Amino acid sequence: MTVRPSVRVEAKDFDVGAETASLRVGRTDIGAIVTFTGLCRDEGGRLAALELEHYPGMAEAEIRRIADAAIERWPLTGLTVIHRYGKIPPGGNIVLVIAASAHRQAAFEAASFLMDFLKTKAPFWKKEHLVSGESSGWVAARDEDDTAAGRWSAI
Amino acid sequence: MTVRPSVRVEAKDFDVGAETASLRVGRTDIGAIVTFTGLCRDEGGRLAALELEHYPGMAEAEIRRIADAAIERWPLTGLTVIHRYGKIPPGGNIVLVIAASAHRQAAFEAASFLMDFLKTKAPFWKKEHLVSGESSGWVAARDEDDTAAGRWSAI
Amino acid sequence: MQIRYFAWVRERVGLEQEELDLPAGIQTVGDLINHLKGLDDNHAAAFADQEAVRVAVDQEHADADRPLAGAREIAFFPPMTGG
Amino acid sequence: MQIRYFAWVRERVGLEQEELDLPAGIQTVGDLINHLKGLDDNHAAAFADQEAVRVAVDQEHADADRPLAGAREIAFFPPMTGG
Repeated sequence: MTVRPSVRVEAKDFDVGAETASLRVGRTDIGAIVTFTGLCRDEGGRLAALELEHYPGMAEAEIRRIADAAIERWPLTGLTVIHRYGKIPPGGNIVLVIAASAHRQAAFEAASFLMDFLKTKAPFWKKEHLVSGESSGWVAARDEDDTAAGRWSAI
Repeated sequence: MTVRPSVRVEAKDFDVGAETASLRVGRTDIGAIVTFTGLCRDEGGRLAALELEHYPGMAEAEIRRIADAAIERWPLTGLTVIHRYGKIPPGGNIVLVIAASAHRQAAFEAASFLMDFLKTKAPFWKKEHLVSGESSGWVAARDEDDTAAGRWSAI
Repeated sequence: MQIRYFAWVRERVGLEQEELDLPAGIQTVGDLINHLKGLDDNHAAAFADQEAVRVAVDQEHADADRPLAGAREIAFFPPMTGG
Repeated sequence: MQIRYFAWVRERVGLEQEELDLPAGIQTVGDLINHLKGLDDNHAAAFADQEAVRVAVDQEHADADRPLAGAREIAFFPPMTGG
Protein backbone atom coordinates (compact mmCIF):
# COMPACT_ATOMS: atom_id res chain seq x y z
CA MET A 1 0.00 0.00 0.00
CA THR A 2 1.35 3.41 -0.92
CA VAL A 3 0.79 5.96 1.81
CA ARG A 4 -0.42 9.39 0.72
CA PRO A 5 0.92 12.09 2.99
CA SER A 6 -1.53 14.67 4.27
CA VAL A 7 0.09 18.09 3.79
CA ARG A 8 -1.45 21.41 4.83
CA VAL A 9 -0.12 24.97 4.92
CA GLU A 10 -2.56 27.23 6.71
CA ALA A 11 -2.96 30.13 9.12
CA LYS A 12 -5.35 28.38 11.48
CA ASP A 13 -4.26 26.39 14.51
CA PHE A 14 -4.10 22.58 14.59
CA ASP A 15 -4.99 20.02 17.23
CA VAL A 16 -2.38 17.29 17.73
CA GLY A 17 -4.88 14.90 19.33
CA ALA A 18 -7.46 15.27 16.54
CA GLU A 19 -4.83 14.92 13.79
CA THR A 20 -3.39 11.81 15.43
CA ALA A 21 -6.85 10.32 15.89
CA SER A 22 -7.73 10.87 12.24
CA LEU A 23 -4.49 9.20 11.11
CA ARG A 24 -5.02 6.05 13.22
CA VAL A 25 -8.79 5.60 13.10
CA GLY A 26 -9.79 2.05 12.14
CA ARG A 27 -6.13 0.99 11.74
CA THR A 28 -4.67 -2.12 13.39
CA ASP A 29 -1.34 -2.18 11.53
CA ILE A 30 0.25 0.81 13.30
CA GLY A 31 2.74 -0.03 16.03
CA ALA A 32 4.31 3.38 16.55
CA ILE A 33 3.23 7.00 16.15
CA VAL A 34 5.74 9.82 16.57
CA THR A 35 4.49 13.40 16.61
CA PHE A 36 6.62 16.50 16.49
CA THR A 37 5.11 19.84 17.44
CA GLY A 38 7.14 23.01 16.93
CA LEU A 39 6.07 25.89 19.20
CA CYS A 40 6.80 29.61 19.42
CA ARG A 41 9.10 30.40 22.38
CA ASP A 42 9.11 33.81 24.06
CA GLU A 43 12.95 33.83 24.21
CA GLY A 44 13.09 34.66 27.88
CA GLY A 45 10.15 37.05 27.74
CA ARG A 46 11.66 39.13 24.93
CA LEU A 47 9.33 37.98 22.15
CA ALA A 48 5.72 39.10 21.64
CA ALA A 49 5.14 37.01 18.51
CA LEU A 50 6.71 35.33 15.52
CA GLU A 51 5.37 36.26 12.11
CA LEU A 52 5.75 33.53 9.52
CA GLU A 53 5.89 34.53 5.88
CA HIS A 54 5.65 31.78 3.28
CA TYR A 55 5.72 31.24 -0.48
CA PRO A 56 2.19 30.01 -1.28
CA GLY A 57 2.20 27.09 -3.67
CA MET A 58 5.90 26.34 -3.30
CA ALA A 59 5.49 25.77 0.45
CA GLU A 60 2.96 22.97 -0.11
CA ALA A 61 4.92 21.57 -3.07
CA GLU A 62 8.22 21.52 -1.19
CA ILE A 63 6.71 19.90 1.93
CA ARG A 64 5.10 17.30 -0.32
CA ARG A 65 8.46 16.57 -1.94
CA ILE A 66 10.05 16.05 1.49
CA ALA A 67 7.12 13.89 2.64
CA ASP A 68 7.32 11.76 -0.51
CA ALA A 69 11.05 11.27 0.07
CA ALA A 70 10.32 10.06 3.63
CA ILE A 71 7.66 7.63 2.40
CA GLU A 72 10.10 6.23 -0.12
CA ARG A 73 12.79 5.80 2.53
CA TRP A 74 10.82 4.34 5.47
CA PRO A 75 7.92 1.84 5.62
CA LEU A 76 5.37 4.36 6.90
CA THR A 77 1.69 3.62 7.47
CA GLY A 78 0.74 7.29 7.74
CA LEU A 79 2.24 10.78 7.49
CA THR A 80 0.75 14.18 8.28
CA VAL A 81 2.53 17.53 7.98
CA ILE A 82 0.92 20.87 8.89
CA HIS A 83 2.82 24.16 8.75
CA ARG A 84 1.19 27.40 9.87
CA TYR A 85 1.87 30.92 8.64
CA GLY A 86 0.93 34.35 10.00
CA LYS A 87 1.44 35.80 13.48
CA ILE A 88 1.93 33.23 16.24
CA PRO A 89 2.23 34.14 19.94
CA PRO A 90 4.59 32.46 22.43
CA GLY A 91 3.22 29.04 23.35
CA GLY A 92 1.42 28.76 20.01
CA ASN A 93 1.82 25.98 17.45
CA ILE A 94 3.99 26.47 14.35
CA VAL A 95 4.44 23.05 12.79
CA LEU A 96 3.20 19.48 13.24
CA VAL A 97 4.65 16.25 11.85
CA ILE A 98 3.01 12.88 12.55
CA ALA A 99 4.73 9.71 11.33
CA ALA A 100 3.17 6.27 11.81
CA SER A 101 4.79 2.91 11.15
CA ALA A 102 4.69 -0.71 12.26
CA HIS A 103 7.95 -0.12 14.15
CA ARG A 104 9.28 2.73 16.24
CA GLN A 105 12.63 3.34 14.52
CA ALA A 106 11.00 4.18 11.18
CA ALA A 107 8.52 6.54 12.85
CA PHE A 108 11.22 8.36 14.83
CA GLU A 109 13.60 8.67 11.88
CA ALA A 110 10.93 9.81 9.41
CA ALA A 111 9.66 12.52 11.78
CA SER A 112 13.20 13.74 12.47
CA PHE A 113 14.03 13.71 8.74
CA LEU A 114 10.88 15.70 7.94
CA MET A 115 11.79 18.37 10.50
CA ASP A 116 15.41 18.67 9.33
CA PHE A 117 14.30 19.30 5.74
CA LEU A 118 11.32 21.49 6.65
CA LYS A 119 13.79 23.74 8.47
CA THR A 120 16.19 24.00 5.55
CA LYS A 121 14.06 23.53 2.41
CA ALA A 122 10.48 24.65 3.02
CA PRO A 123 10.00 28.32 2.00
CA PHE A 124 9.02 29.91 5.33
CA TRP A 125 10.66 32.87 7.03
CA LYS A 126 10.26 34.00 10.63
CA LYS A 127 10.20 37.64 11.70
CA GLU A 128 10.43 38.49 15.40
CA HIS A 129 8.09 41.00 17.03
CA LEU A 130 9.38 42.12 20.42
CA VAL A 131 7.36 42.95 23.53
CA SER A 132 8.96 46.41 23.32
CA GLY A 133 6.82 46.96 20.21
CA GLU A 134 9.78 46.90 17.83
CA SER A 135 10.62 44.25 15.31
CA SER A 136 14.06 42.77 15.77
CA GLY A 137 13.97 41.63 12.18
CA TRP A 138 14.24 38.30 10.45
CA VAL A 139 15.45 35.18 12.23
CA ALA A 140 18.79 34.08 10.75
CA ALA A 141 19.15 30.55 9.42
CA ARG A 142 21.16 28.32 11.76
CA ASP A 143 24.20 26.37 10.62
CA GLU A 144 23.12 23.55 12.94
CA ASP A 145 20.01 23.09 10.81
CA ASP A 146 22.10 22.60 7.67
CA THR A 147 24.29 20.18 9.60
CA ALA A 148 21.23 18.26 10.80
CA ALA A 149 19.85 18.01 7.27
CA GLY A 150 23.28 16.88 6.11
CA ARG A 151 22.98 13.76 8.30
CA TRP A 152 20.63 12.30 5.70
CA SER A 153 21.76 11.65 2.13
CA ALA A 154 20.45 14.25 -0.31
CA ILE A 155 16.80 14.20 -1.31
CA MET B 1 14.89 24.48 36.84
CA THR B 2 14.89 20.76 37.47
CA VAL B 3 12.15 18.99 35.57
CA ARG B 4 10.20 16.35 37.42
CA PRO B 5 9.09 13.57 35.10
CA SER B 6 5.48 12.46 35.29
CA VAL B 7 5.48 8.64 35.38
CA ARG B 8 2.39 6.45 35.46
CA VAL B 9 1.85 2.68 35.18
CA GLU B 10 -1.83 1.92 34.89
CA ALA B 11 -4.45 -0.26 33.20
CA LYS B 12 -6.60 2.58 31.96
CA ASP B 13 -6.20 4.22 28.57
CA PHE B 14 -4.46 7.56 28.03
CA ASP B 15 -5.21 10.52 25.79
CA VAL B 16 -2.20 11.89 23.90
CA GLY B 17 -3.84 15.26 23.30
CA ALA B 18 -4.81 15.75 26.95
CA GLU B 19 -1.38 14.64 28.24
CA THR B 20 0.39 16.98 25.82
CA ALA B 21 -1.91 19.86 26.75
CA SER B 22 -1.25 19.37 30.46
CA LEU B 23 2.53 19.35 29.89
CA ARG B 24 2.55 22.61 27.89
CA VAL B 25 -0.19 24.63 29.58
CA GLY B 26 0.97 28.15 30.48
CA ARG B 27 4.49 27.51 29.17
CA THR B 28 6.29 29.81 26.73
CA ASP B 29 9.75 28.23 26.94
CA ILE B 30 8.96 25.04 24.98
CA GLY B 31 10.08 25.00 21.36
CA ALA B 32 9.63 21.31 20.58
CA ILE B 33 7.39 18.50 21.79
CA VAL B 34 7.96 14.94 20.62
CA THR B 35 5.41 12.27 21.49
CA PHE B 36 5.81 8.55 20.99
CA THR B 37 2.75 6.33 21.16
CA GLY B 38 3.19 2.55 21.05
CA LEU B 39 0.12 0.69 19.80
CA CYS B 40 -1.01 -2.93 19.68
CA ARG B 41 -0.80 -4.32 16.11
CA ASP B 42 -3.00 -7.20 14.97
CA GLU B 43 -0.06 -8.87 13.16
CA GLY B 44 -1.91 -9.26 9.89
CA GLY B 45 -5.21 -10.16 11.55
CA ARG B 46 -3.69 -12.97 13.62
CA LEU B 47 -3.83 -11.24 17.01
CA ALA B 48 -6.94 -10.73 19.17
CA ALA B 49 -5.12 -8.95 21.99
CA LEU B 50 -1.86 -8.43 23.80
CA GLU B 51 -1.83 -9.04 27.54
CA LEU B 52 0.78 -7.02 29.38
CA GLU B 53 2.04 -8.35 32.69
CA HIS B 54 4.17 -6.06 34.83
CA TYR B 55 6.10 -6.02 38.09
CA PRO B 56 4.21 -3.48 40.24
CA GLY B 57 6.53 -1.12 42.06
CA MET B 58 9.61 -2.01 40.03
CA ALA B 59 7.89 -0.93 36.79
CA GLU B 60 7.34 2.62 38.12
CA ALA B 61 10.79 2.71 39.75
CA GLU B 62 12.59 1.54 36.64
CA ILE B 63 10.75 3.96 34.34
CA ARG B 64 11.56 6.75 36.77
CA ARG B 65 15.25 5.77 36.67
CA ILE B 66 15.23 5.92 32.85
CA ALA B 67 13.35 9.24 32.90
CA ASP B 68 15.81 10.73 35.39
CA ALA B 69 18.72 9.61 33.20
CA ALA B 70 17.11 11.38 30.21
CA ILE B 71 16.59 14.57 32.22
CA GLU B 72 20.22 14.51 33.26
CA ARG B 73 21.37 14.02 29.67
CA TRP B 74 19.17 16.48 27.75
CA PRO B 75 17.90 19.98 28.61
CA LEU B 76 14.24 18.99 28.83
CA THR B 77 11.41 21.30 29.85
CA GLY B 78 8.96 18.44 30.42
CA LEU B 79 8.74 14.64 30.35
CA THR B 80 5.75 12.33 30.66
CA VAL B 81 5.82 8.52 30.51
CA ILE B 82 2.73 6.32 30.75
CA HIS B 83 2.86 2.54 30.38
CA ARG B 84 -0.32 0.48 30.43
CA TYR B 85 -0.78 -3.11 31.60
CA GLY B 86 -3.58 -5.64 31.16
CA LYS B 87 -5.31 -6.78 27.98
CA ILE B 88 -5.04 -4.40 25.04
CA PRO B 89 -6.81 -4.96 21.69
CA PRO B 90 -5.29 -4.20 18.26
CA GLY B 91 -5.29 -0.45 17.66
CA GLY B 92 -5.14 0.21 21.41
CA ASN B 93 -2.53 2.27 23.24
CA ILE B 94 0.34 0.57 25.11
CA VAL B 95 2.86 3.25 25.94
CA LEU B 96 3.24 7.03 25.72
CA VAL B 97 6.37 9.15 25.99
CA ILE B 98 6.24 12.95 25.72
CA ALA B 99 9.50 14.91 25.72
CA ALA B 100 9.54 18.71 25.61
CA SER B 101 12.56 20.96 25.15
CA ALA B 102 13.58 24.37 23.82
CA HIS B 103 15.07 22.63 20.75
CA ARG B 104 13.97 19.72 18.61
CA GLN B 105 17.08 17.55 18.76
CA ALA B 106 16.89 17.14 22.54
CA ALA B 107 13.19 16.27 22.39
CA PHE B 108 13.68 13.69 19.62
CA GLU B 109 16.69 12.08 21.26
CA ALA B 110 15.18 11.94 24.75
CA ALA B 111 11.97 10.31 23.47
CA SER B 112 13.94 7.77 21.44
CA PHE B 113 16.24 7.05 24.41
CA LEU B 114 13.24 6.53 26.71
CA MET B 115 11.69 4.03 24.31
CA ASP B 116 14.92 2.07 23.79
CA PHE B 117 15.34 1.62 27.54
CA LEU B 118 11.65 1.03 28.27
CA LYS B 119 11.84 -1.86 25.79
CA THR B 120 14.88 -3.44 27.38
CA LYS B 121 14.77 -2.41 31.07
CA ALA B 122 11.19 -1.82 32.20
CA PRO B 123 9.66 -5.00 33.71
CA PHE B 124 6.75 -5.63 31.33
CA TRP B 125 6.04 -8.81 29.39
CA LYS B 126 3.67 -9.29 26.48
CA LYS B 127 1.57 -12.40 25.92
CA GLU B 128 -0.24 -12.86 22.62
CA HIS B 129 -3.87 -13.92 22.44
CA LEU B 130 -4.83 -15.13 18.97
CA VAL B 131 -8.13 -14.68 17.15
CA SER B 132 -8.25 -18.50 17.01
CA GLY B 133 -8.82 -18.39 20.78
CA GLU B 134 -5.43 -19.87 21.60
CA SER B 135 -2.54 -18.13 23.20
CA SER B 136 0.63 -18.23 21.13
CA GLY B 137 2.60 -17.53 24.28
CA TRP B 138 5.01 -14.85 25.34
CA VAL B 139 6.54 -12.41 22.91
CA ALA B 140 10.29 -13.03 22.65
CA ALA B 141 12.68 -10.17 23.32
CA ARG B 142 14.23 -8.79 20.12
CA ASP B 143 17.97 -8.50 19.62
CA GLU B 144 17.32 -5.26 17.72
CA ASP B 145 15.99 -3.72 20.92
CA ASP B 146 19.22 -4.52 22.76
CA THR B 147 21.17 -3.10 19.84
CA ALA B 148 19.04 0.06 19.90
CA ALA B 149 19.60 0.52 23.64
CA GLY B 150 23.31 -0.08 23.06
CA ARG B 151 23.47 3.08 20.90
CA TRP B 152 23.38 5.13 24.09
CA SER B 153 26.12 4.86 26.71
CA ALA B 154 25.03 2.84 29.74
CA ILE B 155 22.57 4.37 32.19
CA MET C 1 13.06 -14.11 51.78
CA GLN C 2 10.30 -13.17 49.34
CA ILE C 3 10.72 -14.70 45.86
CA ARG C 4 8.57 -13.43 42.97
CA TYR C 5 8.12 -14.82 39.45
CA PHE C 6 6.79 -13.17 36.30
CA ALA C 7 5.64 -14.17 32.81
CA TRP C 8 6.78 -17.65 31.68
CA VAL C 9 9.04 -18.08 34.71
CA ARG C 10 5.89 -17.66 36.85
CA GLU C 11 3.97 -20.12 34.66
CA ARG C 12 6.70 -22.77 34.89
CA VAL C 13 7.19 -22.43 38.64
CA GLY C 14 3.40 -22.40 39.07
CA LEU C 15 3.57 -19.63 41.68
CA GLU C 16 3.44 -15.83 41.65
CA GLN C 17 5.51 -15.65 44.79
CA GLU C 18 6.75 -17.68 47.71
CA GLU C 19 8.39 -16.99 51.07
CA LEU C 20 11.51 -19.09 51.54
CA ASP C 21 13.85 -19.59 54.48
CA LEU C 22 17.21 -20.04 52.85
CA PRO C 23 19.75 -22.51 54.17
CA ALA C 24 23.12 -21.18 55.25
CA GLY C 25 25.73 -20.84 52.51
CA ILE C 26 23.48 -19.09 50.03
CA GLN C 27 25.33 -15.85 49.51
CA THR C 28 24.53 -14.68 45.98
CA VAL C 29 21.76 -14.65 43.41
CA GLY C 30 23.61 -17.50 41.65
CA ASP C 31 23.55 -19.59 44.84
CA LEU C 32 19.83 -18.92 45.17
CA ILE C 33 19.13 -20.07 41.61
CA ASN C 34 21.01 -23.33 42.25
CA HIS C 35 18.98 -23.83 45.42
CA LEU C 36 15.65 -23.14 43.65
CA LYS C 37 16.51 -25.57 40.83
CA GLY C 38 16.77 -28.34 43.40
CA LEU C 39 13.35 -27.70 44.99
CA ASP C 40 11.18 -29.58 42.47
CA ASP C 41 10.60 -30.22 38.76
CA ASN C 42 8.68 -26.96 38.26
CA HIS C 43 11.51 -24.83 39.61
CA ALA C 44 14.01 -26.90 37.65
CA ALA C 45 12.02 -26.27 34.44
CA ALA C 46 11.81 -22.54 35.12
CA PHE C 47 15.58 -22.26 35.43
CA ALA C 48 16.52 -24.90 32.83
CA ASP C 49 17.57 -22.16 30.37
CA GLN C 50 19.25 -20.08 33.02
CA GLU C 51 20.69 -17.59 30.52
CA ALA C 52 17.13 -16.59 29.61
CA VAL C 53 16.16 -15.66 33.17
CA ARG C 54 16.65 -12.10 34.45
CA VAL C 55 16.88 -11.12 38.12
CA ALA C 56 15.91 -8.13 40.22
CA VAL C 57 17.00 -7.65 43.83
CA ASP C 58 14.70 -5.29 45.76
CA GLN C 59 13.23 -4.12 42.45
CA GLU C 60 16.54 -3.30 40.78
CA HIS C 61 18.15 -5.28 37.97
CA ALA C 62 20.96 -7.51 39.26
CA ASP C 63 23.47 -10.13 38.09
CA ALA C 64 24.07 -13.69 39.34
CA ASP C 65 27.02 -12.61 41.48
CA ARG C 66 24.96 -10.03 43.37
CA PRO C 67 25.15 -10.73 47.16
CA LEU C 68 21.82 -11.39 48.87
CA ALA C 69 22.81 -9.86 52.22
CA GLY C 70 20.11 -7.43 53.33
CA ALA C 71 17.82 -8.17 50.38
CA ARG C 72 14.07 -8.56 51.04
CA GLU C 73 12.64 -9.40 47.61
CA ILE C 74 14.16 -11.32 44.71
CA ALA C 75 12.32 -11.54 41.38
CA PHE C 76 12.93 -13.79 38.38
CA PHE C 77 11.53 -13.11 34.92
CA PRO C 78 12.25 -13.41 31.18
CA PRO C 79 13.85 -10.61 29.16
CA MET C 80 11.49 -7.64 29.15
CA THR C 81 9.17 -7.03 26.20
CA GLY C 82 7.33 -3.86 27.18
CA GLY C 83 7.24 -0.53 25.42
CA MET D 1 8.73 36.93 -16.60
CA GLN D 2 7.21 37.02 -13.13
CA ILE D 3 9.70 37.83 -10.36
CA ARG D 4 8.75 37.32 -6.70
CA TYR D 5 10.51 38.40 -3.52
CA PHE D 6 10.14 37.17 0.07
CA ALA D 7 11.20 38.20 3.60
CA TRP D 8 14.07 40.70 3.73
CA VAL D 9 14.71 40.42 0.00
CA ARG D 10 11.12 41.62 -0.50
CA GLU D 11 11.61 44.43 2.03
CA ARG D 12 14.81 45.66 0.34
CA VAL D 13 13.40 45.53 -3.19
CA GLY D 14 10.21 47.17 -1.91
CA LEU D 15 8.03 44.91 -4.04
CA GLU D 16 6.29 41.55 -3.54
CA GLN D 17 6.49 40.84 -7.23
CA GLU D 18 7.05 42.42 -10.59
CA GLU D 19 6.59 41.45 -14.24
CA LEU D 20 9.75 42.06 -16.24
CA ASP D 21 10.52 41.82 -19.93
CA LEU D 22 14.07 40.56 -19.99
CA PRO D 23 16.56 41.85 -22.56
CA ALA D 24 18.18 39.30 -24.86
CA GLY D 25 21.26 37.56 -23.53
CA ILE D 26 19.82 36.70 -20.12
CA GLN D 27 20.12 32.93 -20.13
CA THR D 28 20.52 31.88 -16.51
CA VAL D 29 19.46 32.77 -12.97
CA GLY D 30 22.91 34.34 -12.53
CA ASP D 31 22.39 36.57 -15.58
CA LEU D 32 19.00 37.62 -14.17
CA ILE D 33 20.51 38.57 -10.81
CA ASN D 34 23.11 40.77 -12.56
CA HIS D 35 20.34 42.42 -14.55
CA LEU D 36 18.20 43.04 -11.44
CA LYS D 37 21.15 44.57 -9.53
CA GLY D 38 21.42 47.21 -12.25
CA LEU D 39 17.75 48.27 -12.13
CA ASP D 40 17.94 50.63 -9.13
CA ASP D 41 19.37 51.07 -5.61
CA ASN D 42 16.67 48.90 -3.98
CA HIS D 43 17.42 45.93 -6.20
CA ALA D 44 21.14 46.50 -5.74
CA ALA D 45 20.70 46.46 -1.95
CA ALA D 46 18.62 43.26 -2.06
CA PHE D 47 21.36 41.42 -3.96
CA ALA D 48 24.37 43.11 -2.32
CA ASP D 49 25.08 39.97 -0.31
CA GLN D 50 24.36 37.64 -3.18
CA GLU D 51 25.53 34.52 -1.31
CA ALA D 52 22.69 35.05 1.18
CA VAL D 53 19.96 35.01 -1.50
CA ARG D 54 18.26 31.75 -2.48
CA VAL D 55 16.42 31.17 -5.74
CA ALA D 56 13.45 29.12 -6.89
CA VAL D 57 12.53 28.61 -10.53
CA ASP D 58 8.87 27.70 -11.02
CA GLN D 59 8.63 26.92 -7.28
CA GLU D 60 11.62 24.57 -7.14
CA HIS D 61 14.97 25.37 -5.55
CA ALA D 62 17.59 26.28 -8.17
CA ASP D 63 21.20 27.43 -8.52
CA ALA D 64 22.66 30.48 -10.26
CA ASP D 65 23.57 28.45 -13.33
CA ARG D 66 20.01 27.25 -13.87
CA PRO D 67 18.81 28.18 -17.40
CA LEU D 68 15.72 30.40 -17.54
CA ALA D 69 14.37 28.98 -20.81
CA GLY D 70 10.70 28.06 -20.36
CA ALA D 71 10.51 29.39 -16.78
CA ARG D 72 7.44 31.44 -15.80
CA GLU D 73 8.16 32.47 -12.20
CA ILE D 74 11.48 33.22 -10.49
CA ALA D 75 11.57 33.84 -6.72
CA PHE D 76 14.34 35.29 -4.56
CA PHE D 77 14.45 34.91 -0.77
CA PRO D 78 16.79 34.48 2.23
CA PRO D 79 17.73 31.05 3.64
CA MET D 80 14.58 29.41 5.00
CA THR D 81 13.77 29.57 8.71
CA GLY D 82 10.51 27.61 8.96
CA GLY D 83 9.81 24.50 10.97
